[in-house]
Amino acid sequence: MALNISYFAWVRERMGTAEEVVDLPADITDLTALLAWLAARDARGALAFAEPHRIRAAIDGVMAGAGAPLGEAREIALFPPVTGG
Amino acid sequence: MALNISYFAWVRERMGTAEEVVDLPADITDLTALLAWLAARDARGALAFAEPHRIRAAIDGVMAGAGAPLGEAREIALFPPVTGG
Amino acid sequence: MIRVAVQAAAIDVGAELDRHDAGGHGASASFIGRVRGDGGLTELFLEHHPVLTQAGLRDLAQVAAERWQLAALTLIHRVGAMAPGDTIVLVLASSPHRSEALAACEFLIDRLKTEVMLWKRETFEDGRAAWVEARVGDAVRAERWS
Amino acid sequence: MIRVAVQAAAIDVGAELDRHDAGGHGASASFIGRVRGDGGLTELFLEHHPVLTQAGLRDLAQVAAERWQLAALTLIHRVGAMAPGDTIVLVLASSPHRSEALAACEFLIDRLKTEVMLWKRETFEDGRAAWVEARVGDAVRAERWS
Repeated sequence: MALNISYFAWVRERMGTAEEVVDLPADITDLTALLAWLAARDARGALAFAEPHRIRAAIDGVMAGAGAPLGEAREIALFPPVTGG
Repeated sequence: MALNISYFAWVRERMGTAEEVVDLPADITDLTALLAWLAARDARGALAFAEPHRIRAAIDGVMAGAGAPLGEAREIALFPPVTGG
Repeated sequence: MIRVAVQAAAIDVGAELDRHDAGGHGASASFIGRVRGDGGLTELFLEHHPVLTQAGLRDLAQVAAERWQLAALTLIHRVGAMAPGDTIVLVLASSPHRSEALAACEFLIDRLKTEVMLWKRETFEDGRAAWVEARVGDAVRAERWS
Repeated sequence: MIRVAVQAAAIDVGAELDRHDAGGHGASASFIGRVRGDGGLTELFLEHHPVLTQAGLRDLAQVAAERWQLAALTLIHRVGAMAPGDTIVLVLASSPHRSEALAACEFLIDRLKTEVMLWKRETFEDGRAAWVEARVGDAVRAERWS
């Protein structure tokens, strides 16, 4: 499954890119699995996703919890807790 | 005792003046007695001070309660509850 | 830096903001109260005491400055005759911390209503004029801070 | 009348105030947040999401407009690189009633901290740069409203 992933703040810096299109294995069906897959993929992923509890996500523009299913998602944003205001 | 009295808002309007100097009888020694004396003095005073619980006062620039002694007061301000802001 | 004023002239919010902000502060909270034209109101007249009104504002400002960590505080009250839309009161409170600025601003506007020597008279388009009665709700809001 | 913006350009508080006030409202509460130069900070960089940041601000504004009686609401957030003293966020809330304007303003600034997709990176005069960590206190303040 082709999926657009965008990264923000220190997740973006550690991944060395703001976005990419990944071809996701069929057995990666929820956010937890996605983060583990990215962490195992390469050194950058290992650095960015070593602590998955520090990662927040939006699936197709909607905030999603850790175990959220990816379903037919087209775009996923991964980022640290927000610090605006 | 010569005393400066100033009036504000509807108390001023009913008294027909913003301030006056009164020569106070010796037995008028507190605010309650002063309001009663003003109410008994003439028709304007009767109108302004018919409901003494609606009157607030400052003695020499300091807010004073209903039974406050006049003491050596030089200036008394009489007015309705404030409605600023 | 505390600035307090009681004035018959229109309140220039932009100029006051510039003056207040000259130092640059982390957080600024403000409150602007304007004359409302409800019920056909054509004029709001605000009576004040030549000495005690200013003293009351200054006392309030001091209380706020002791209670919260404020970098700057501006408290301007207009008096005399005003039309609907005119700014009647301006509160600006600045602090390194937003919660301090917000709390001080709210405190000041609540207390202004019940503690400063000011009296409102409303005139309506049918010619009716009446002094505004003190509201119980204002006293209750002001009490929250004690 | 709700106005929401996410912009890299400097926030012109005076112009926003004029625009917001065009109708004239009983009470206006505002909050201005500025970049603080604490600890030798030289630059604050604010990262945003090209779509979701604006959507988050708009959602917040809608929640406030449903919860309080507001005549006008302005919510402007700056993004990108800023220097100490720069205005980073502006909230303006107007209502016929002061308590509604004040509460909406405070609600918005509290929620902005925890709900809108924005990330701060601080750079200091010694060259150190770090992403700001989310603060528990902000989450607690934001929770007060739920």
